Amino acid sequence: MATVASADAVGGVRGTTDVHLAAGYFHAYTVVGLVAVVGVLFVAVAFAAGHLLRPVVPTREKMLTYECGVDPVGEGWAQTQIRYYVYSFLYVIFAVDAIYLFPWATVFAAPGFGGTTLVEMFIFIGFLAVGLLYAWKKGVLEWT
Amino acid sequence: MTLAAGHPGFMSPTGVEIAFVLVGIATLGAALVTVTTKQLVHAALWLVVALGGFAVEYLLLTAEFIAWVQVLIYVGSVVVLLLFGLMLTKAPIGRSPDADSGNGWVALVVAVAAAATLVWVVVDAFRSTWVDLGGAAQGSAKVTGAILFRHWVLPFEALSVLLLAALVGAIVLSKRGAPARRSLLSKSEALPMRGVPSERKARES
Amino acid sequence: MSPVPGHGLAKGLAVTLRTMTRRSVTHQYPDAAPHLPPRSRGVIALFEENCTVCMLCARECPDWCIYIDSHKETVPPAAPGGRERSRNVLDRFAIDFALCMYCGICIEVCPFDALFWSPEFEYAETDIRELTHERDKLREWMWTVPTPPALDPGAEEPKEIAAARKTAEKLAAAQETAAQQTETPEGGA
Amino acid sequence: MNGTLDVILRLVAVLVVFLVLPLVVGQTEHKVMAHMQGRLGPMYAGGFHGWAQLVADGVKFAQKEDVVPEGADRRIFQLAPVVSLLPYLLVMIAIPVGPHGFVGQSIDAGLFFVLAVMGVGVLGSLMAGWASANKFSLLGGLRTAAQLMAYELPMLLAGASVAMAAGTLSLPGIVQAFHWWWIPWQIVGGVVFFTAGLAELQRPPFDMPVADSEIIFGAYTEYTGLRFAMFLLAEFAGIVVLCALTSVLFLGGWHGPWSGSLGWLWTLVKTGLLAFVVIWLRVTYPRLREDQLQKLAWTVLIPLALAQIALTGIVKVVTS
Repeated sequence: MATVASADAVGGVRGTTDVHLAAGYFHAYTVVGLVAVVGVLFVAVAFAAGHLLRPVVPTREKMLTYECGVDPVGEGWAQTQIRYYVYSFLYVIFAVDAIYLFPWATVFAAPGFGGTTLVEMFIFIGFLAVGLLYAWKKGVLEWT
Repeated sequence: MTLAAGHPGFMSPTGVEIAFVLVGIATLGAALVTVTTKQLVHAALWLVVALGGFAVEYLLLTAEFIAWVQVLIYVGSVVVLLLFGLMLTKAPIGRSPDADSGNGWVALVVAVAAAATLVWVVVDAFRSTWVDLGGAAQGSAKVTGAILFRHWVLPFEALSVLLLAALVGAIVLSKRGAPARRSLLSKSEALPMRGVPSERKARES
Repeated sequence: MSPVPGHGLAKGLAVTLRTMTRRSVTHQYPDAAPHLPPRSRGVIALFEENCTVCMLCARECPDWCIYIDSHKETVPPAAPGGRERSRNVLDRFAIDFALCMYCGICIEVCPFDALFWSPEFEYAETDIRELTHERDKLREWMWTVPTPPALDPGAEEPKEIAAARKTAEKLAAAQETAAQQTETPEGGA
Repeated sequence: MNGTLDVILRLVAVLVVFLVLPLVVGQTEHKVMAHMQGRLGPMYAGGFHGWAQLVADGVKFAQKEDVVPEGADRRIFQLAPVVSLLPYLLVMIAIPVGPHGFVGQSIDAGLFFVLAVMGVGVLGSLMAGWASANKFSLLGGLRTAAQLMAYELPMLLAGASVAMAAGTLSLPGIVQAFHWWWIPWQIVGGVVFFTAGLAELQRPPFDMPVADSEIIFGAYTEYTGLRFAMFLLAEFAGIVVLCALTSVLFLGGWHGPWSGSLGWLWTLVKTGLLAFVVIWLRVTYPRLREDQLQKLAWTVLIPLALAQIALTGIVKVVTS
């Protein structure tokens, strides 16, 4: 089902822009992959060289958790604001929203889309903006 | 993707296909470690590996846009959310023996059943569909956008309503017991870091 | 509140940018000697010839960082047939600058002008024990003590000079009157 | 064979840029910050105005002992700096420097690729914060995560606005489509993008995750030697990437007089100016409070970014 749809959608777009061939696509991402490999190699070489250069003299005091110079109190654990958690919910929801902007951004000004697509996206964003307003009014976005 | 007029053979060992299989095995391994490790945060980090493996698989299927969505949403925010939750609720360093609920076998059965169903559905739906690696890249943002805004506008709009509902739900759930906290906060200046004990006191009073 | 929102932010940026265009005030210390103000407190110097081992400095020191050892000596009588005098002789005078807090009380209380401020400040050591300066080292610092700064014009003259002047004047006046007295009887005769 | 050589050349170039430009920015920060505070900054290393200070620092870092605290989760602790460093290297390949394909590698979904990969770096700070078994590190890690969550979104939205204006996600494509009037048109988006980027890099005034006067050095408290140096390198590489991206997206990248032959210089100059602004802001403003930071993101930057998207969409549809 989706395959048929994609085939003719591509036909619609193909006329307006250049076609990116899969060969070029794979070449591009091979280079990206190679950069990652180079990065890992660089780090590995750096650590190997560091291993030759640096001293290794572990003492108990050195391995102690650092707490401003005094001996650590309690365990390596601190309780903190649960409040942060609301923001992370908000972010996940809005991020899902935001990614739809990108495919839309590439096509909405193309012939055959235009104003209608713009309105569609505005409705979409409008709903989310209502959500943001709701969060604002509920005082989620402020701590004080 | 094109309909398989000339069947490319089930396993023509081109580089992309070999890479696809290898990454798939690695991803499966990472996923298995994710569910079997006894260390909570390690599980979350293995999940990053598994999700990253998925992203690479999408890339190999020329679904460029979906691949980066995978990285942005799953690795960049869902896993961060997970880690965040783990850190807030005391995830110890080392094994947590009480993390096992003892329902391992039931979970295994459910997982296998779900996987079998999914695999069957996908195989059934795309039995004769092949990604054409020789032609145009099919998964770019432009193609995705064209399909989305030409054929799937209504689900797209419905999605916004769903997201709104999720947002409101999250806020309502997280605001439980908030009035007491707010009254305390209005009295004293909010410090950048307030320990939980003071809040607990506020809730009791 | 500022009239324009963001006014304060812009002002802050202007301040830092202006400071950047100005000459910095840093002195390149080890390369360029610092300009020390008069009466800088660097190290404490001992003019041991003046010390009488009265122990006032050691006793007044809040940190107890002055160590003095001495013994008594008998001095033969100045005039034949006179009484023998006993005198304190300094064996050790040390200041532990690891303890010293540079309050300067020792210098203030010394009744015989045996302790002085020197502006010398470069005496850091890698071993803390080296910071205890013994007598000969303290004596060496004496060479770095500057002459005291001139008094302000119109200032009251120092007490000792005033006292010395008064004695000198008195002496002069006495001599004069004595001279007159010797003169007058001659003239009358 | 020619193609292989070309690829190798590009890889080497990216690695060199990745290692040199952050050092230049770091040295500039030393000197600019010093002079803005009426000081001189480093003067000895290398002879002339301490130009080799960061090289000397690097030599020093390499000789330091690599201490892993007793309570730490050893492997994750050691892996964390790498996770936070590599995304920036990966991103650098997609940033166009000059016209006619002067780019590490043109990627069709470049903008989206860059934003997605940059978001991964935060995992490094989270891992470091958790694995150090240190209260302050944990707090720093949590703050890092909260900050990323607050500021990734305005960045995405502002980036989407530029993509709308250009009608493509490819970074070279966006620069190609640039006209001078985009600057006033996209200025709000640009400011939002740059501010959010600063927050994501944990640069002052948004440096609560490493606030040394509150939580020592946040997630990096326990790190020594080479691993600590990697976190620092990640920060400065982040500045380079952010400034280069901002200049490519909002300031026209290589556009300028004689852009045909001097395009790469324009990109560098714009990036350098923005890096100067990053340092300038650091010297000028005090650190925000954690709640002020969240409030700024959600109640100022996101609404502004949404307004920018609406403006871009309307202008684009009207003019096309």
